Amino acid sequence: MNFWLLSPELSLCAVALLVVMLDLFVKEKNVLAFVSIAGLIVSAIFAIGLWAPGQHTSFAGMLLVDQFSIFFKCLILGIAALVILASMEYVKKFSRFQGEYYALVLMSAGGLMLMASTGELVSIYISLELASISLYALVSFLRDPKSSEAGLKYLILGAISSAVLLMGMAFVFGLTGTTHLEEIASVIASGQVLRAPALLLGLILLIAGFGFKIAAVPFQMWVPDVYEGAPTPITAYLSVASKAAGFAVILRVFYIAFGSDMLSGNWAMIFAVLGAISMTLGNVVAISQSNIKRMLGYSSIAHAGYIMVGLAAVGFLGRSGILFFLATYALANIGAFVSIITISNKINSDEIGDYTGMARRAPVLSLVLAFCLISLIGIPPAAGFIAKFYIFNAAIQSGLLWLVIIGVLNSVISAYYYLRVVKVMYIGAPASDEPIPSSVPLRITLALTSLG
Amino acid sequence: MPGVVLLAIFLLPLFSFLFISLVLRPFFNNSPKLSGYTIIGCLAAALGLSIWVMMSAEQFPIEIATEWAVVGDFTINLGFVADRLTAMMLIVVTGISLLVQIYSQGYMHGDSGYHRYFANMSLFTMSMLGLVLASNLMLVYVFWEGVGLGSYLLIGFWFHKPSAAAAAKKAFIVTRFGDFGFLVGILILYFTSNPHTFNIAELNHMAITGVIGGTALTVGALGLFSGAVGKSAQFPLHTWLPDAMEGPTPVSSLIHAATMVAAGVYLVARTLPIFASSETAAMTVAIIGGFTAIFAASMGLVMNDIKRVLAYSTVSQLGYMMLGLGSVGVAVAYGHLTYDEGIAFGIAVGIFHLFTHAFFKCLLFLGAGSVNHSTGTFDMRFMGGLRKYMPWTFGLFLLGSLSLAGIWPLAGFWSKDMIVLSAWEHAPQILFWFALITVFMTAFYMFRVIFMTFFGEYRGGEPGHGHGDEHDHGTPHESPLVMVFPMFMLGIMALVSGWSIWWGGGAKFLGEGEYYHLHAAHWHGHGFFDVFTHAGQDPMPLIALLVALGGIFLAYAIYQAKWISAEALGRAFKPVHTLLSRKYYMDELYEDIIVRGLLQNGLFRLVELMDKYVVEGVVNGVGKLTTFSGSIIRRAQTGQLQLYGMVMALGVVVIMAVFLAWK
Amino acid sequence: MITEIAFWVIAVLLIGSALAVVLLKDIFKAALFLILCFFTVAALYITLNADFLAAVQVLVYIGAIGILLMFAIMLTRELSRGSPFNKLSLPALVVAGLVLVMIVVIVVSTDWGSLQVASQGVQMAIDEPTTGYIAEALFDKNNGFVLPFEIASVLLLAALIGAIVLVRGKEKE
Amino acid sequence: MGIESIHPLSLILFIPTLGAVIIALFIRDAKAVKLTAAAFTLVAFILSLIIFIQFDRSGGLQFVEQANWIGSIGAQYYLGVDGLSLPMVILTTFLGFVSVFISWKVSERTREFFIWILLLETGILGVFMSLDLLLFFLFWEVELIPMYMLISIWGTPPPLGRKEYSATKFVIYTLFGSAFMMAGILSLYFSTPAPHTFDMVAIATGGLGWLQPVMPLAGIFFLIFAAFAIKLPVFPLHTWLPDAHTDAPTAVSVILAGVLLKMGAYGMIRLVAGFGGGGLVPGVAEHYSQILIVFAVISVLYGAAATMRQTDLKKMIAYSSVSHMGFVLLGIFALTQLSLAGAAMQMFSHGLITGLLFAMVGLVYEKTHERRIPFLGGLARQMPVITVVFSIAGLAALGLPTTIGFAAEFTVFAGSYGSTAFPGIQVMVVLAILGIVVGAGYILWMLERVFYRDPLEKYDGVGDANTMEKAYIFAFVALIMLFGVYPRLLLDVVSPMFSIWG
Amino acid sequence: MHLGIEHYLILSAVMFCIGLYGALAKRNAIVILMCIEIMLNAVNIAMIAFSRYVVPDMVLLTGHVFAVFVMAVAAAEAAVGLAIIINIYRSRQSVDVEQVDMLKW
Repeated sequence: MNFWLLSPELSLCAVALLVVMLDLFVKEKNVLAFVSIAGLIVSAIFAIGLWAPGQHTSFAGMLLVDQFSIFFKCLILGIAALVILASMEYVKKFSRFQGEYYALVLMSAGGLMLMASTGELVSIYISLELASISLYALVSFLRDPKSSEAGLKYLILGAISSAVLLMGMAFVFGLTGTTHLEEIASVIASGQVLRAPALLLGLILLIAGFGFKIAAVPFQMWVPDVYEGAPTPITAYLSVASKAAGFAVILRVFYIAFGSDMLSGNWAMIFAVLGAISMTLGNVVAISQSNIKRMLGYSSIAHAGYIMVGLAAVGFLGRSGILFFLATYALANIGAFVSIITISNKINSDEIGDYTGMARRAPVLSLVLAFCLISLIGIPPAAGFIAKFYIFNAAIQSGLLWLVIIGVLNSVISAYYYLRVVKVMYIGAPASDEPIPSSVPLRITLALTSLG
Repeated sequence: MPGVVLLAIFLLPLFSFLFISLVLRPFFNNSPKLSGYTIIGCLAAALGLSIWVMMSAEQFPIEIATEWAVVGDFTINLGFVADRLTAMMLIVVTGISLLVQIYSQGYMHGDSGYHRYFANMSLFTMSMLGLVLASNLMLVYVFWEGVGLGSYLLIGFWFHKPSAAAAAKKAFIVTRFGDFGFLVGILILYFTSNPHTFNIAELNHMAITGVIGGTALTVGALGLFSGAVGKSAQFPLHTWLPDAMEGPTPVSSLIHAATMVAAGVYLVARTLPIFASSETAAMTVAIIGGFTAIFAASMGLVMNDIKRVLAYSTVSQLGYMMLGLGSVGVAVAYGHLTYDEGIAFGIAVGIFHLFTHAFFKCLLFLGAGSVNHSTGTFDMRFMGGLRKYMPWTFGLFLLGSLSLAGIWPLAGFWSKDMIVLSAWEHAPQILFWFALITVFMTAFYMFRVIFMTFFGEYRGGEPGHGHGDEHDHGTPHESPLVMVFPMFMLGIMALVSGWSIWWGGGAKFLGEGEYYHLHAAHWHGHGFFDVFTHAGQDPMPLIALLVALGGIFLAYAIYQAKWISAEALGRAFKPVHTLLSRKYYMDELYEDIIVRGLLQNGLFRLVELMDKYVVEGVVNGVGKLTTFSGSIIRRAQTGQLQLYGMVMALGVVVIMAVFLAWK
Repeated sequence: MITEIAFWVIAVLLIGSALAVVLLKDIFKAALFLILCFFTVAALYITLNADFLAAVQVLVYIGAIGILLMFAIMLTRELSRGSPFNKLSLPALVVAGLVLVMIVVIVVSTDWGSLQVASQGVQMAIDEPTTGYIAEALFDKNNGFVLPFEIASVLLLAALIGAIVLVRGKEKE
Repeated sequence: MGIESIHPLSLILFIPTLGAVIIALFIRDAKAVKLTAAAFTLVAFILSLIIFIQFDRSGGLQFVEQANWIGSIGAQYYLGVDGLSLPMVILTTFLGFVSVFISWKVSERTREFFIWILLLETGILGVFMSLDLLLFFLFWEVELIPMYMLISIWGTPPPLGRKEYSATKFVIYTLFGSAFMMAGILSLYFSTPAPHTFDMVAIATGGLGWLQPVMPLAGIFFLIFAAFAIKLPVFPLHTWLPDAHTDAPTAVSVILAGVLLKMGAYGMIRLVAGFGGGGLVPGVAEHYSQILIVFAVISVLYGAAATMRQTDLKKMIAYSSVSHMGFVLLGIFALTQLSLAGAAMQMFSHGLITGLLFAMVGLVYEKTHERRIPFLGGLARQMPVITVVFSIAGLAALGLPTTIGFAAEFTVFAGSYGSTAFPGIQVMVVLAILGIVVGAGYILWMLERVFYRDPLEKYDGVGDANTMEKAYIFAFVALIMLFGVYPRLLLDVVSPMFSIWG
Repeated sequence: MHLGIEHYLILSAVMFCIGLYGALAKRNAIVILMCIEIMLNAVNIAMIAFSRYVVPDMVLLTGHVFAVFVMAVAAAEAAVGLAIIINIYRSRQSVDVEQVDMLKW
């Protein structure tokens, strides 16, 4: 067993513990954040250190270290770092438990990273739960009614969905006698199982379970409520990291275990249809939202839909398209959330209407937010454009013209509500002239996200 | 004569235009006289050059050309050509324009838009010269629009008067209807010619040799004619011309009597071989011309505005010219005449009248302007007795009227009778009778004008009358020399221009063929009495003369001798009188019913509504639908977490079911 | 034969107790039936030659989760309000029924007999005690579940931290 | 060929962006901002003029720059100009330069305004220069955000306008079109033989035999066409245009009418005629020219009819654009060398003329604060220079000879009339020509109501154009007349492109 | 009648659905958690049954291991879940999920 391959996650957990410990001794709580970030950086260094072509496995083939997983690790680490940076102001809301907050973020990041780099169902389940349980706690971390409600909803629905997921895993395991993805693939390839209806059931249950993570219709209902109620940095975290890891798992499971041509047509079609519905529903409902976090919740449903287009386009292009899309989506969404965090902190409101004239009170923040939203629409020069292009490119290659057309039309719809925010910020008169300062960590975050 | 002379004739007024608008207007705004001198100088030079061109007749045709646009094998050559027709038109245009500019020095004295006036005049003259010089249809079209622009600007010269602004607009739009056909005609002719060309001479040649023919030629020719109808104010596009009298009087005399309105006639004459190759086209020209002649004259009978009488008279006379051209065209089409003789004859007939008409009609307008200058009104009911106050004007106006009425030996007699004759010989009978009746009417309304204006007692003008050019007027007085002099010159031309026929100048110059002896020479080129001596052989001139005298007599009877009461007559024929003075309700038909009713409040409004409610409605509807469905769907998000769970579970079942069904 | 009888008995008990959990109005009784349900499951494991699992089931579910639930019930003083159904109970029944039908149909229509495979996982003969094998399966160098085990430890830690943070009173400013 | 070595196209393309960046980072003072913007746009304009002069009139792509961009999918940074795009580039840089002066009086959030204007210029230039489909598409969309901002912030506020609505509508409409275009471009991409390419030149020269269509070519054609049809705009996809035009600030209206609409026409010509050979999607236009020309004629007449009913000056000119762009569509799908050249001419011509018209409306509005025709009148006395120039622009718009309007329209008509695209096209052309008659109607009506008749007292002393304004409006007039009197200046550049079309 | 995997699977399915029904239909959050535990137990039954039957005449221990992990996770989930519920209870004096609908639309 090569523990070296696990070094990023191990170091992360160690830092998590360290942060909890430090919390007891350190007065200046910002130190905790910096330690956490340092831990993330270290972890990232480890991860990058593992970068090599080919695939390395450890723990009896359960841990897969390849460029795919390292990509996700770095992505998730980056997101976590940005979230922590963005939280530094925000955590002042709860003077106690800051250490736990950071630790939970770190541990969930560890879980998400593991999701992206395991090749075995049990590990996938456990790491998924690691991430989820940390997130349940984080979502209800504010302990005000809204936050608790969000936590409860997230937890109960999450638990139900993981039961469903488990049922699916059980069926897959029962049909193939193994939980290793590669082996599942080879059993399936050998024939017999392929025609078993139970395999189909297993597949659909898996889709349902993972669909919950990525917020695909019809497993998306929790999203707006939880996004609205959760502490904003955690919403940001949920909307990108959790989703990214979800897609990483789906890519792994479906490409490796169920990648055979006989099967991929089936699940690709399911993903295509669900994707189409997700983006349409997400975008259409987002139009009528007045709370910006909620709106971004619906938008994240829609984005899950776009990414599922990439899933439906089985193949290399689809895969790389998803990766690229996730990266840009992560940056844009985090950037948007960071701006929202700062602005909302100041004006104590998440209502879009209260953002009027923000461009004058907080020019930089508004610019970043606008830019991120534009990236989410997918208009050049923002990176979101190239990302969408990639995904749709892949879909066209797979002959999914109808899906692409639905997708691009959805971008049109999405422009409507994203631009509404931009409009409010840039056109209206400010409610007060008091400028909204952006702290240094925020500035760093913004600078980073703007690269997207 | 080098070809560059043609260019120079064209460029002189252009220079004048540019110099006035770019140098004088911005920098010498306080010395208005300068612009008058500029244009007079330029036009005098142009007239000189034009005479040189005319002298060089034996070198004709003289051509210069350049490539204007080349796209693949599509080439538009821009070129000028000088032939006899052109040469004659050049003289008319430069000569009359020069005289009118001199007149304008007096007439426009003190007007605040002095520079603008002469700049526009230069622009117009330039375009008109370009029009007559152009060797191909494209270029004709270019200047065709150019003179239209000049006309537009000058009719609307007093743009602050709503009536003038409206008249300018009307003139442009109505003629543009004709131009639409013109443009289509050009395209048809271009694409039926082989090889494709815009060159008029080549097109004519192709028409004669039958390269172009059939329906295409007919439609093409009718297209050209529609341009001519618009520009020459023929029925049914004549309505703009009377309104165009809102412009300053010199403008009316130059543009709307002598030159621009004649452009349509000129165009038909230029392309006569094309018309002559199609029976339908030629007949259409003849019929429209003949009908317009009588139609317009009838309205002239009842107008009280002196300029409007003249305007209808102009329309009527232009109809004459068309009739002349058309009837000869018919003759050729039926084979009564060969192309060569027919075309030469036709051009001679039509253009000769154009030539003479230009002078005397211009004279009449200037006379009217002069009257206005002193009385401040154009309404004849407020004039009277001016003979005493304005002897020169009276004399010259009488001269012009006699000429127009076609009284021997004035110019109108010669040229008009050629048309009547050719209508008699070649056109359907009815057109001849139209022509003849028109002669009567013409004489009548002109002398109605004479009697109402110059005889009887002065009725005091009318201060504050809407039409008045802005001048002081107390008691009527003779106009200054600068105005009388051009009238005098024109009077001379009105007297003598017809005589050119004696020495074989005018008409022969145009006709240039041996055919001449067959049809006209036996009675032209002789003395006064010859007309009577040859009457038995060819009674037409005599008949026409008698008819004209009849018209004069009737006018005398009613308006001077008052043997017949005008009022009683008006009452007796009230419906007719109303119909005529309302101009057959054509304006109402066009403006109220067609433009406002059918188009603006009908079709266009329909389009607007459709745009607003259907097209836009669909667009907004889609948007609204999206938003609305969003607000509906969000209601599903009730906040009940168990509902969410149920949707998830149900989702699994539905996916499974749909999937199985799909498989 | 004994296994069969045991199965049927257990099945009836299991379904009965599970239904009792759902249907009973008294929350405390429901909790007790839940514990009965856990016990029955443990018994079922034994019929499936999973003795170790049965033990763990008793320990974890009854010892930990059951007690936890009881505490929670006490803490929230919800006894009086009992365990009512919500407005969605009927549609929920339909949905659950549909899910059941779906799974049953699929299970029945699958020809399980023909699907048996050879697996590389740790295996044992049917009547052996499982404990040792489970240890092997968990910690085998080549085939074990070490990674999940390690993750699970972090998971428990995270749950611990989370639960502590959440349960502790709101700080008084 | 020294100019080649400095990558002139890239320079032209990014100089405005550079200007925007410099303004954003370093310049605070409003006056300095304007001067900077003017300087940068001027440099771009001069460079493009140099290119125009150096351009080899015999045709072909020139000043090509090619570099790898996104290697994995074969996208390149690939720029070049030919006879079609060069005039558009000139027009864009010219309008960009002029728009700085048109906007000289913008006082609200000046910096941002000029930054957006400059970015907009880059976006539009990019569309005309790109030879790579992906790059093309990228620039196609880049222009959206500046436009959105410009209209929604500096547009006409209520009650006269609905700037936010219009801005959103513009963006949504355009995105709607680009949605289809993206699908079309991707389909086209996968129709090229592997390794697939976005190279427009390669696709256009590859032709029918070379492509391996993943779907019927007509499908690809119309997917891409949809975006262009919206931009052009073609009835019934035009309703964004009146709103956007009406509510945009003057300079933006000028650019919108001047070059933004041309992006649609430009794209169509590329689609049909490519780079002097077959189009990007070859062999389709011929089959559908009939229906498309019917739409062209409807656009012409419908636009003209709708124009007749407008009472807002800007809206009126906006609707007239629908009508005039119909001629472009007619020229394109008549599919002859002449008609295509005419369409290209008409693009240029409409850009200048309508640009000027909007600039003039802007001036009138700026001076009188009114642009509803019933409330205007008799302005000729108060603002003679504006009247003259407005009239010239109007007359050019109605196709008066010696203006470029005539040269362009005549070329279109002549080219289309001689087309053999389908029997009876002549009837369509004749109907389209009817459009210029109606055109005379609304232009003259508008001139009469706004400038003629009795002067109104309330506008006494509003003042005429000042020297700077005169300078740029006369520049417009000069160009309109120059190309009108001597269209070869333009035609010689444009027409070799279409030499294979008979 | 020979006991086959189907029996266990159907039993598991029945339990799963009872749990699901309870989780969807009860108002008390704690009961919902209890029902979720039933669902997890159902899954575990399926796991063990598969372990027993997937390889003929052998017990495949992977399922057992899986079940162990599921139990661990279930415990953790229950802990966090109850913590959240207690939080809810503190702020609302109720654990009725039907009233937990501040966040909606």
